[in-house]
Amino acid sequence: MTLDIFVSFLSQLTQTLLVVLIAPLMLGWVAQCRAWMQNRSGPGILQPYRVLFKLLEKDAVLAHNASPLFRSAPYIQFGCMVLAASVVPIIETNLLFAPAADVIALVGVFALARVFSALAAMDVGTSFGTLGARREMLVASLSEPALLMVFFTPLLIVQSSSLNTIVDTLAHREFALYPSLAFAAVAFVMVLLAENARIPVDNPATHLELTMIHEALILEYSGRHLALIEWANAIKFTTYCAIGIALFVPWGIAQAGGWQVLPGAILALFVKLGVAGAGLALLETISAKMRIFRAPEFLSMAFMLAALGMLTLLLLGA
Amino acid sequence: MYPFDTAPLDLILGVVLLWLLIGLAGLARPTSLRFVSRVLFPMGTVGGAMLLLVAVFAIRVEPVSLVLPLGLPDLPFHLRLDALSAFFIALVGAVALGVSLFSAGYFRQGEGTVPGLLCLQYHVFLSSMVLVIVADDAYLFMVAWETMALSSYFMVTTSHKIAEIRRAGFLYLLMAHIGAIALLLCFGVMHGEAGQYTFDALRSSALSPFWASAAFLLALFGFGAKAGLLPLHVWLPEAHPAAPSPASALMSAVMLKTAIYGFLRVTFDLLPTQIWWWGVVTLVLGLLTALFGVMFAAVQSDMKRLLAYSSIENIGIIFAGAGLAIIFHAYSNPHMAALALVATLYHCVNHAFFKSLLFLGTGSVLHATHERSLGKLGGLIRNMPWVAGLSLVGALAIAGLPPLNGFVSEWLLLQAFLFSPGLPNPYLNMLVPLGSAALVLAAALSGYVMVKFYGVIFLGQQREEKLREARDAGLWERAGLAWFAMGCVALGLFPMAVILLLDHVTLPLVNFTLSAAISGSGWLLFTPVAAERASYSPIFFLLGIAGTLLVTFLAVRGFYHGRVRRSAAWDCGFPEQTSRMQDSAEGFGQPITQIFEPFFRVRRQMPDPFSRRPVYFKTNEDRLWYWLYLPIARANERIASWIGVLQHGRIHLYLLYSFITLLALLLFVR
Amino acid sequence: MSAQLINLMASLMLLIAFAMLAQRRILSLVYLFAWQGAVLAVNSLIVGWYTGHHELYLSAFFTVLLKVIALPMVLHYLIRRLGIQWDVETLINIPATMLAGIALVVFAFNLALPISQLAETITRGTLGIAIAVVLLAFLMMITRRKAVPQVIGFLAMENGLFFAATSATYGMPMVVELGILLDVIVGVLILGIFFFQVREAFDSLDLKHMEKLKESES
Amino acid sequence: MNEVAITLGSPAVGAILLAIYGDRTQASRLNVLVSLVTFAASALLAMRVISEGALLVYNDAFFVDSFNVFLVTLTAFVAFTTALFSRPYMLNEQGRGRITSRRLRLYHCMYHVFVLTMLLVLLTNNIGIMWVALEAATLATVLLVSLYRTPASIEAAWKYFILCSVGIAQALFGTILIYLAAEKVLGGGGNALLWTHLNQVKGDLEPTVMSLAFVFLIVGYGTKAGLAPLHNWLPDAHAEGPTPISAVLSGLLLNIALYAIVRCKVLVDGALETPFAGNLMMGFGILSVVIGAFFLSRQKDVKRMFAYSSIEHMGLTTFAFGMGGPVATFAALLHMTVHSLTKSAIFFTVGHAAQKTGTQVMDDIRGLIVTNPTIGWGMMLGTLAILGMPPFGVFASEFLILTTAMRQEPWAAPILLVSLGVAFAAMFMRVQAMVFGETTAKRLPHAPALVPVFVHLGLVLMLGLWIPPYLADWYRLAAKLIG
Repeated sequence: MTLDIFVSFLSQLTQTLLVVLIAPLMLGWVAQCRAWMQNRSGPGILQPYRVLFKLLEKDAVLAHNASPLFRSAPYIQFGCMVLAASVVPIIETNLLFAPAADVIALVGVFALARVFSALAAMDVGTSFGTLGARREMLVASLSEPALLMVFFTPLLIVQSSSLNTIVDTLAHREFALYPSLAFAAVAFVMVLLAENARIPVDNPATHLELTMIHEALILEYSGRHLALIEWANAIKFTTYCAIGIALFVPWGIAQAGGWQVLPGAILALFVKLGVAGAGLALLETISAKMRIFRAPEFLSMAFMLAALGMLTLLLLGA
Repeated sequence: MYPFDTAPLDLILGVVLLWLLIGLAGLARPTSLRFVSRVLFPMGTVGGAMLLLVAVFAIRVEPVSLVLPLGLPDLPFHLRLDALSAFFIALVGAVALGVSLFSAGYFRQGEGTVPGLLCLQYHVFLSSMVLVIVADDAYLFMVAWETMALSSYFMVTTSHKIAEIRRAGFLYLLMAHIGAIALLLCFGVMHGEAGQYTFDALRSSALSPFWASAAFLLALFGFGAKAGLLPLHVWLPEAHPAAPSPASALMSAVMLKTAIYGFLRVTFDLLPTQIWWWGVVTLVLGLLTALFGVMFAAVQSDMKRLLAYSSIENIGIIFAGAGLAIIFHAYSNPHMAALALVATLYHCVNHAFFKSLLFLGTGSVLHATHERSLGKLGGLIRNMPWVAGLSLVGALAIAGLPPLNGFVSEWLLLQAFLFSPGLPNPYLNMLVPLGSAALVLAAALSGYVMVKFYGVIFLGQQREEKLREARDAGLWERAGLAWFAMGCVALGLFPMAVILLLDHVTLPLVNFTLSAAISGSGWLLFTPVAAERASYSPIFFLLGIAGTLLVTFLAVRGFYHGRVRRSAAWDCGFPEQTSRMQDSAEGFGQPITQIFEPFFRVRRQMPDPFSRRPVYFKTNEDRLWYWLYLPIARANERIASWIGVLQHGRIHLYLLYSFITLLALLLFVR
Repeated sequence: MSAQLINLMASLMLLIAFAMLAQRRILSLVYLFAWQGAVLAVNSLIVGWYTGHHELYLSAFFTVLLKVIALPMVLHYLIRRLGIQWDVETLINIPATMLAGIALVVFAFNLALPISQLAETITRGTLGIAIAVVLLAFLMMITRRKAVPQVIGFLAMENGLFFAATSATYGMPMVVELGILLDVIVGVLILGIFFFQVREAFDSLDLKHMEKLKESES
Repeated sequence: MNEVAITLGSPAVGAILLAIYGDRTQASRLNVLVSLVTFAASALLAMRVISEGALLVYNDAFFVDSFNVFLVTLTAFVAFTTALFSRPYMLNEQGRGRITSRRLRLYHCMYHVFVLTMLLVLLTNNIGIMWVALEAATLATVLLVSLYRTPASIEAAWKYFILCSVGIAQALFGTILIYLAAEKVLGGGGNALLWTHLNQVKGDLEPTVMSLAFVFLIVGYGTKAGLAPLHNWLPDAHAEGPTPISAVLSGLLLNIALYAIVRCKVLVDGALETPFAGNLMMGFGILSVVIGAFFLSRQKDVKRMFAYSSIEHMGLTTFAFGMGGPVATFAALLHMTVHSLTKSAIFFTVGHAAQKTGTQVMDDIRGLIVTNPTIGWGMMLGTLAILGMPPFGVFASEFLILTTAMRQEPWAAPILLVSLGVAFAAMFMRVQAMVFGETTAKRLPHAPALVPVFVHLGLVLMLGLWIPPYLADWYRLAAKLIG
């Protein structure tokens, strides 16, 4: 009893730390792939780490009228993201924290982080901060339903909303073709792009304020606060990828504890993440950012696909 | 079990009596503010606490009933306290406790009605709501129901010198009365043998499906009109903001819930059967209401109107849950019916808490700034830390964010939605999950709304000079706010306790309890169905976030530093920053208007590009008002003018009328 | 013999009623009204004589006193005081009114048939005529434009009712008769006062001035 | 039996006294005193009837049973409170020079004649005398309606006089027919018109005659009760007469006329054993409710509006009586009571409001609650009560009527409810505008007597929450009597 709690705690710890640590790497990898595809010699995979450390060194500069909410927001975001990372089964499904939140609660975590970032952006009361908050909330309020619809499809297949059960069942059943899951997967990618401020919804590398969504939110941040936010976003991105993996290509995720399976699982994880990152890079290279009011259409498309997936499931039972 | 030696119903009646006496005492010295607010309202608080205590214990005991020597000679007042009513009584008590505390510090001299009279109206309002819930015959129910409407009407029209408020009050009472008429018809349809109108007689009355459906639809109309269900909602955003904030809080938090209570009572208790399409109608209406409410909330620029529309949204969610419960019950799936019902009731409590919290918060802001328009507020977190901090809890909770209470009920409701594919009806299997998407959309948009609400009022730069003098709320007001904030947190962190209470409610209605599934997996883990099916542990959740937060904080401080420099806001290096550069309320709502344009009736006035002082205004009106209400009014006028022709002023014609009547009747007799 | 006499009286009543309906001049209306009263009185005398209901003599006496002498005099006086003896224009032209009147008579007779079969008075045949007189008076009130003819119509209706009472039941109990008479007297007195009020308010007795209080626009 | 004598005698004496001294300054006090005596006597009478049951006095000339005695008490009570109210009101009117002292004398005298005739209608046992007294009631009030001598008031009085007299003439014919039917059973002479005797033999009365008779009677007395489409005199008379008269016309006279109809209905039902009379009354009732409700939304004159509301409520009561059965009849009696209490209270407040602002046009009356809270609250609460808002008594009766209608006449219930909704919207919109808002009104020389208003409203409130047992038994007895 105590032993397997201890084991699950350990694996929980390893997974969480793993995700937290490799998150910047993932970003770096995507950036690097993009650079290669655009025939540039990129900054190197480790660039995000350098940025983080530099930012942590620097002093934090706060506006005069910044309230405590402004200062605490980065920590809260970071905390939310770590929790999210520790709930999703990435290398194995026997996690201590997993029962704390099922997919719906997972969406709740992301929403919590987002609301705090938006409030913090409004706190200083600058024109771009409020603009960013507004756009962020708009995109989010449209992508959340799509995300849940995406979740519903596997959820209905498995008749459970807890990620562990979903992965367990999906990963360890005989291989079957689920057209509904295909729909859901496409929708999920679209949501992922929108939620993580990637092209075509947002451009993380932009310097034109009027097109900013996510960047505008964190304009006023600097130093360690900024570092935490960037890191949190990296974790968020990685977690999203991990969710996608867990839902749509779960094979390789270890079922129950035991050290012997972990290395294989980690290896599988790295491979999958690598492929996913490359794929995203490709996607971002060949597509251009769209106007802010195209975003709703984009997301409603995602929503439609997800709903379609669910209906096909109910219709075909597959 | 039940700790008191007096029967619960007697204690509740005692509280009602106490409240009525307090109200009358207010008339003793109507103009003395000190007496009313320092003596009477605190006493009312005691009543609320008593009510809460008694009801919480009474949920577990067997139903008790009582007959008062009042009322009609053949139909004396019947009272009955079962789990359902006890639950709603507890709700009334909890809210009354907080609001009375707040009111003790709230009212000011020379604002509309004299304090004593206000005190009377307030306490009559409270007692009538309690009576509505414990009523056990149609007559007492109607009497209490209309008294409730009446007393709240007088509170709405407190500052009656403003034309809009008069209009709002009239619209409110009219809709309330029409709804009451529908309810009267509903009870009439359900009449028991020999015209008995006690609820027992109504229960035992055998109704054909047609008449049962008629009764149900009438009930939906009547209670929907009170709850603000589409398309009977028009009065709500007018009336709720007009009342003083404690009254608004009571109306939004409790009065709407009495409508829910009545709806559940009639549907699940009084009507012999449930038919599945009733549930569909309720579900669809509820979801439409939720989306409508949240959309309109997003584009409001008056803080109390915004909250009123958000009430409409929450009512929609509640009705959706009720509809789901009906569907499951009709298809005899008791487990899911219980789940949906629990979600519905849970959301009732949650909404009561965070909506009172926010309404009272706006009340404090109103008194501190004398300003209701969001466009003139801002940055109050610096002057009013208490109100801002406590309101933040409410805002997060109403946005449905974990680990607060709003999330719990929405989570439960989604769980219920996700079970619908088990239904025997293929169409429902397909459509209900889509309904869940609508629910999620509403929830997400409510997040949008709350960011707007909180950010524009409390954050950013202060949009007006006078806001610098704003003072924080007094002790009484803080106490009231704190009560509700604590409630939001507690209800979010310990759902199991509430669910175990709710079991006593669901058992008689849909004869199933969730406790088995819950107690299966400890008190830490919240698993309404089964551990592997779905689980959510707010405690873990909080621990996870808080723990990481602490660790990160210490780590950052430890490995690096906590140095902070203050300077002007950067804002991409814009030279001057004025408070008018922030988003106004309209600006924040603009994307919603743009995306959901067809739902609004938008009137814009764009400024002339060369004008010295440009004026811009935009109103988003309710299309239903123009599609539904005005035509009815016009039809009424037309009929009246037709009939008016009869009375032509010529005595010959009048004689002719009598003559013709006489001849016609004589012919008829022959 | 008696039956013929009574029927004669009845037909006289009907004739006078039609004459009133057709009459244009106020003064002659008054005279006709007096004649009607006289016929009424004679009728009750005859009935009283043949059936031995002697209280009918009394009622006949009162009828003569009131409806043949008092009321016509009062009306005459009023008309002269108010200077309105000239002709009365009707709302509907006379022939149309007559046609309507005839239709009414037919209707009244049909109505009276079942009742008169029940009544075992010798006068039962005349009940239809009584109803006809009432309805004709009603019609007259509807068609007249001035105040005084309307009042005369009302009194004619009263006559019809008396006639009905005598013909159907040999008259009402004495108390009631007296009460009715009292009412008639008071009513006429009030009307007398009233004419002057109307006169000073509208300086005319034309009812078209009295159409202000109404619900319809314009 | 001497209670009967005093009840009828005191107004008679009062009329004579006031006909002589009616123009003295103390006359209004005498007026109140006499009404008080009448009320006291009627109360004693009521007690005796409760204790001893129905009584028949002066060789059957007068008959008091539980049906009419409660109306007698009600009438005397409202007459008394109206006298209380009319004292300052009339003095104010005199002060404003709208009436001379001679007309004040006329008013005082006629007021008591009116009360006398109404009591006579109620107490007499002879339906012929009932007719006479009802006609006399009309005659007594005609000159009161035209008291102000304005063209409008004279027009109103003229219409009132002609329409009611013509109408009631039909009722006389109906009475004759009843006599015709009765004398075949009871033989000729006075006894054939005594209600008690008729009631014993009603089974043997000739059906065809009785049904014809009832047609004439309902057209006749219905005109007086203000049933549509015979109601046209009513709004004019109410609007143009002095307010105390409007109060008693609306609160009492209509009840009395309805009483006459119901008395006859009992006989006709006995004779026919078909619901003919009931159906007829239900028809008139529904029509009145609908027409009254829709007229309400066209009103500009406050008293006119409340007159139409009286039509509506009379219609409701008639409908209830028409449905018959113990519950409906009970409800109808209750409705009579609460309506006359509430409506007279409303007219009291309306009268003072109109005096303050010097107009009856509703658009010019504003913010009563600001200048004179008692008047404002009185009018507001009274209106809410008359609109059937709980916890006032009107709701109690309407609840019973509507639920019974739902059971017995389902087709009628929606019509009634829609009309009630329309009436609510129309009336409340206007009254709210009058009570709330800003205003510039002056004080009155003579302080208004608003005690009656709140006494009435208090009673109505009590009846909504608790009907005293003896009152309930009383109503039950009456309901059984009417069947």
